[in-house]
Amino acid sequence: MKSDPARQELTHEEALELYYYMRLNRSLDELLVRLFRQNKIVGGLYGSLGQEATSVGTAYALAKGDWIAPLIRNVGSLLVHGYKPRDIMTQYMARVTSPTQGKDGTCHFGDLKTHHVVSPISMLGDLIPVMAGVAMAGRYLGQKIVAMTWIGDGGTSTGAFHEGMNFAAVQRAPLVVVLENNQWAYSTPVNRQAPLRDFADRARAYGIASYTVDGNDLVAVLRIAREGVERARQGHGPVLIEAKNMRMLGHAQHDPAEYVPREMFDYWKARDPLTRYEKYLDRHKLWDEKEKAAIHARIESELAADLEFAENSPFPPAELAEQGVYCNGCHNIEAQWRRAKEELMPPKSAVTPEWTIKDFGGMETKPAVAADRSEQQHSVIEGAVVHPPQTDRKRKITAPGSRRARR
Amino acid sequence: MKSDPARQELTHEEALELYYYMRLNRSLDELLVRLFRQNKIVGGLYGSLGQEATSVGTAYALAKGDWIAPLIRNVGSLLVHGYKPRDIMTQYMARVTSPTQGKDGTCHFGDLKTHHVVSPISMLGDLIPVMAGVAMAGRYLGQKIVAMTWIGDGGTSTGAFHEGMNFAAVQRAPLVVVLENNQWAYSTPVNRQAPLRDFADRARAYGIASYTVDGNDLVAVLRIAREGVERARQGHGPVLIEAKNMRMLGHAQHDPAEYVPREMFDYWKARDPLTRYEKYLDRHKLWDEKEKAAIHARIESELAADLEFAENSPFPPAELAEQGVYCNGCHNIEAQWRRAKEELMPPKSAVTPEWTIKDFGGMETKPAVAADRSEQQHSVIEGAVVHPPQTDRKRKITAPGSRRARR
Amino acid sequence: MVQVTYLDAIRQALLEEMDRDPAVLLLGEDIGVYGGAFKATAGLLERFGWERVIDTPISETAIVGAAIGMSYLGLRPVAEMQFIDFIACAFNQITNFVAKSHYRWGAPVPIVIRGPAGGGVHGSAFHSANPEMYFVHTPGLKVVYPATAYDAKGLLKSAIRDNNPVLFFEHKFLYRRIKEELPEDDYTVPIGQAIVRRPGRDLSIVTYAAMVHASLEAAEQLAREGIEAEVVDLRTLLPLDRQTVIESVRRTSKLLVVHEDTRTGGIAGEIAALVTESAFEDLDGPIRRVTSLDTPVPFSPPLEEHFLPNAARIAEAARDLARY
Amino acid sequence: MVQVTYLDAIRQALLEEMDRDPAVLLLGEDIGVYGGAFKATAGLLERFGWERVIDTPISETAIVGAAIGMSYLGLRPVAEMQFIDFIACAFNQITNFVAKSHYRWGAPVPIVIRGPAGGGVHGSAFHSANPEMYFVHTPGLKVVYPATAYDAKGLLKSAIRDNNPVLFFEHKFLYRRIKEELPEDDYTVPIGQAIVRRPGRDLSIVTYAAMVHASLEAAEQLAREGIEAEVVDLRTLLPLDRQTVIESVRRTSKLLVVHEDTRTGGIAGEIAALVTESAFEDLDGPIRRVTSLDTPVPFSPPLEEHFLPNAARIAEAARDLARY
Ligand SMILES: Cc1ncc(C[n+]2csc(CCOP(=O)(O)OP(=O)(O)O)c2C)c(N)n1
Ligand SMILES: Cc1ncc(C[n+]2csc(CCOP(=O)(O)OP(=O)(O)O)c2C)c(N)n1
Ligand SMILES: [Mg+2]
Ligand SMILES: [Mg+2]
Repeated sequence: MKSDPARQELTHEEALELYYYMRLNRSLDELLVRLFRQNKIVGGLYGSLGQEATSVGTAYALAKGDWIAPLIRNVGSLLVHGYKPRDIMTQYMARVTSPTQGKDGTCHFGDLKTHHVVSPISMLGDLIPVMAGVAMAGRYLGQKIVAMTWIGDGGTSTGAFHEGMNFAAVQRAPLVVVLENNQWAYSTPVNRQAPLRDFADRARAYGIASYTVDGNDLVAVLRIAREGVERARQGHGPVLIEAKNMRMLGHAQHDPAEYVPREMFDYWKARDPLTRYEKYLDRHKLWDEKEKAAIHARIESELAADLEFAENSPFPPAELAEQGVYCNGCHNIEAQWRRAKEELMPPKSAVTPEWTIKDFGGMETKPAVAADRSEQQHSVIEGAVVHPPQTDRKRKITAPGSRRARR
Repeated sequence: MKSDPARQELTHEEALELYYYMRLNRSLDELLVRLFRQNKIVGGLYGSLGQEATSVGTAYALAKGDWIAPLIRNVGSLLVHGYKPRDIMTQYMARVTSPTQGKDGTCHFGDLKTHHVVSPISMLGDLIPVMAGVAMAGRYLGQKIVAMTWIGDGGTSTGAFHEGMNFAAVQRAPLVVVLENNQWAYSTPVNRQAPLRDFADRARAYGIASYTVDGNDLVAVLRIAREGVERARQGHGPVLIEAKNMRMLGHAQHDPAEYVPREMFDYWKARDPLTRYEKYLDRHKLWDEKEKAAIHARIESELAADLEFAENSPFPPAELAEQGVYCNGCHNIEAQWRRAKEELMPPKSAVTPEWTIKDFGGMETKPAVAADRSEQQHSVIEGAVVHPPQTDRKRKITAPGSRRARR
Repeated sequence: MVQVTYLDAIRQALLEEMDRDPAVLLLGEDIGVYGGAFKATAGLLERFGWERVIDTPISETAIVGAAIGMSYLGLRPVAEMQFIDFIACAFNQITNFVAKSHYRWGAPVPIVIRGPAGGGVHGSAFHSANPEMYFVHTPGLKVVYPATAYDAKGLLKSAIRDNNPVLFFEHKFLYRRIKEELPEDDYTVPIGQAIVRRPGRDLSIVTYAAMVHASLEAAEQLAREGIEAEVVDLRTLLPLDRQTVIESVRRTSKLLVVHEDTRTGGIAGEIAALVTESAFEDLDGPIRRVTSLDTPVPFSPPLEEHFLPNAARIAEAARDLARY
Repeated sequence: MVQVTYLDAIRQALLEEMDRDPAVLLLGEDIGVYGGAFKATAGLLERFGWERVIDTPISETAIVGAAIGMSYLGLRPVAEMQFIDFIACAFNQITNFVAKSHYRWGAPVPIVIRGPAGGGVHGSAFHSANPEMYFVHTPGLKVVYPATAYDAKGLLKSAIRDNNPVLFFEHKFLYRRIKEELPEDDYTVPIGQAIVRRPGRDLSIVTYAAMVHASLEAAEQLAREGIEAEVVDLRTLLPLDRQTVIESVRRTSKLLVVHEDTRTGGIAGEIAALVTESAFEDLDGPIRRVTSLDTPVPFSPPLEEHFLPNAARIAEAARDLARY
């Protein structure tokens, strides 16, 4: 037993905590669907059924102080990061007790001071450059933080995604982008989004490292996310992690998803991430029935309490609509310096404004393999495909002088 | 002599015509610089010195009826495509005889009916989706056309570039994008644009074929462009051709380019595309002194005549400013159908609205190599590096079941 | 005869125009197999096939860009923004490429960009926008925003046949809430013509889109109080039908402009400028505005209700003005 | 004392703010080694190093996006648009992310987006824009557009210190054409305050940016003819200083609004609405506008001259109005 690698990878405590979040994510989702059917939810309800392992596993890889910007399906990431079910319930129910006081709904909320969560906006892709900025600011302030955000397969087609990834890459910002390839963007299948087998290949346009991981395998997701987070934190630049999973419901509750072939749901149902993780815990004897039951009981009571809180919460007063367009005397975000400011002030900050151009861009020049990248030996990682950053790949020389080709 | 491969690649006529355009591009550019110094040019002057082979060689690969959308440095492409030096002169001189009647300057002009040229706008990247649409429309109408456009290394960082390339890729549009990597975007060196050695790698995000070619080698550029154009015309989807060359002047005339290391200019000057092509013609005995002199004389007299025309042209009348915001009764663009319209009308056009999902997106599924791509054998092409489309590349299986890795 | 909803009127216009002319085709996210987020294109893929009903990646700039390119070859693409809010992602392409093409180099761009706009459905800050003024302020575009099923169909047909780029805003609150009988025959409603929805002598209420209905409701209430409000539905915002507006003000001498768009920089300003420029002597009182608040659209129902104009507020402002 | 140009005033403001606070840093295309297309950031890389003067890829959305993210951690980024025209490429990020952040979830976005705007330098349709109204119509933003070197410096400092997002428009025609002595000491000009540049009793000319100078020139001419025009420089367009405008109209009873922006949907409309709402009884004549044409900015000098307002046209309209 001692040598079971699974037990080394996860502590007993972590294994149970992960299960708590996985189960909580699932149960909260189910509860929200019930509330939706009872007409207690305002607007649409966007589910995360089938995608829990990706949300939970990636966020779990982060350290205290790291920043996240989840999308609306990343309920699991919010829970791991410290938000409570009541926060999500009150948002969906448009109550004044919600993190946005009813100003916005769904998982459109955040908090700069305690949770370090940046709220998404609906326009897909826009978070990527914003989180690149968060990552750059963290580095600038001398904090050793990582910024993590999520994007759908569909969202990778946006210009904002491209601009943000590229800027992060050239800045080597400590940014981890989780590309949740759940096979669909609303009714659009992934092969109508781009002719790619692995959306991790999007990373190749930016010369950054990327991974493709089985998004329904919580442990594999966590493993890859930890590696990616570490890589980013160490200053090796941004990382793109493609997690393949499946959106097991329609785009939102109004959508019966009739465009999805039934067998496709069957295929993925057989790979349900929660069941798989339960089996994993069983197989590796990481828990017992009592522990499992305790977690279930805990979740049940927490959800019941939070639901009561939400249902008893009032709607916001109408006049609140008029407030808060501008921040007047409210700004209290202090930069947290973890380095000497003098480094950034003259005369210490003085530099010579000169570009160094190692080669001149010709065809003859040798590939410039970044020293700090070359030691990275990406080979077999369980449950994942690893793509090294572009500059690591060697060009095959097949002709003398300036004439060469690569197949 | 008969077996000289160069003589087979280019006919005598083509070889001389190419020289004519190369030399004309260079001479026109030099003339414009003189006009700028004489204060005869309105606004800025953007040069193409050192980039002539890319402009000329790529446009030369097109057939009659094909569409282009050049950027302002692609004077050579405009000349090859049928515009006259006077068109460029009058634009820069803001005369009423210019293609835009003075409404716009530089190479910001086009013509939908005769030349099939789409005018650029200054916002970089925007042409890519537009030309994807041109390519799609051509196919839709049953025309066998190819759309070609150009983009700088800097322009590839824009969101519009990404969205346009991606849409063209998923639509397999007959689009050829020439990525002119001239080492600089204004004062920004290419390695500050993205951490890539070959910007052709941008194509990997879209699963399309790409090439890297020595942009100062006219014959190599033409060779690759012909292959790319053919590939696109045959329906294999868009192609990205990276031509590496060097912007041999500042961004525009006002910019002394002090940020460019002097030795970098030396490096590229030694590889001047015009001189190289002259040497090529000499080496392969594709011309004689008389022919060379005749071309020079022709260019000289053409430029003199066009300059006279331009200088004698008036500025536009002030009131013209008020006209043409809307097209009122002026629209005369007829769709040129080359297929039976019935195919596009019910009942012939009727389809079942159903997605076919070959695999279900899981980790176990086999790579889907498009049949029509697999026969493409990209190997050694002189003067170029060839990148096959993504889906051709096989994944190396190193672990059983769902566990595999690629380095 | 059957009652046709505002939404179905739009679908009919698309279908009939596609039947009429194979140069008409559609681009947008989820418009094909799914038939569009609001089903405005339901059944069109079945009828016209994959080449004419194109499901796109999530790329508004590419959608608009491709539409431009297609129009240059003589096609008549209609691009859908899944919600009009996402038009912000194509803003550059629209204001710089589309709007300036004909002026700069004589290339007309006969495309239509359409999509669901407006609030009242708890769509929150990113699914409720009324971004029309951004485009009214952009010479080279036409901007249309119908209030009835009849107009929606007739104006969309005009938009598709127009040789200029037309932004066609659809009010999603009206999609399934209003219906009327439509003529069997092909008909169009001309772009650039406002219409007097209700004649009146005491004041003019100039408005458009969903607020036409709120204004008519207010006018009924006012009529019961003896105030006769004339309600002008602009229908087209660019080019603006100055004549109809000014004639109405000449008749009533009082002007109330109502829009769901936010206040500052909304079209009420432009109309105030027009009227004070051209009919200053006819004005018998201040020009009043009833608009949404100058805030993003809030989510929670009491907030959104407070944010939006409504019949009661319109009536109140009108009463005030009539008494002036 | 030395004369400082409008351009150099901007550079000074950046430098002094960066000296004052290491949380202030710059992002933009070619702002570092090159010092910016107009040299507004010349020497700042040398002084503050690579971390604080960041040359970016050509990615306006990423520039604004990164600035947002930085501001969330307490930094004060100033983003440059190489020409303000390119702000269209970041339109979504600005109007949806930036403008709504504080309202929606309480996260202030203290960033500045600045860049050269305006025509008169034969920059053509994509290098001459005055896109201020797009942002004046966007609640949550502040919009500033100074006319003098003093204001440029003082307002830019205020913008950097403001806890809200500020769009800072610089008129490139003024960059090197106007200069004045500036105080040695740190000073700021408050955002949201207009200023009366020239008192007058016969009519009010409300304007901003380069048109302040054209209006003052016109006012001098008018004075020689016995017409005393009051010239109000708005300086801030959002929030608008309603009080100064209305007080001026109360004094003069006549209003001419002048802007270089195109006519339809320009700020003249908003001002007309404000004034007819709040000072209707004080108005003694129609509100007039002198603006650019409703077209893209044309290139050729005679066309651009015809397109732009100028002192002669302002004087003519003012004369007309004074006689009314
Ligand atoms: C820029 C933009 N365009 C359109 C939309 C409308 N929209 C909302 S979700 C969605 C599909 C998103 O697909 P994906 O990114 O794969 O995320 P998933 O829903 O699968 O989690 C679309 C098209 C949007 N949110 N943003
Ligand atoms: C979207 C956008 N942002 C900024 C600019 C300003 N600008 C004009 S040219 C240029 C550099 C272009 O570099 P590159 O694309 O490499 O083309 P090159 O000039 O080298 O031919 C920049 C930043 C622009 N034209 N478009
Ligand atoms: Mg998806
Ligand atoms: Mg370049």
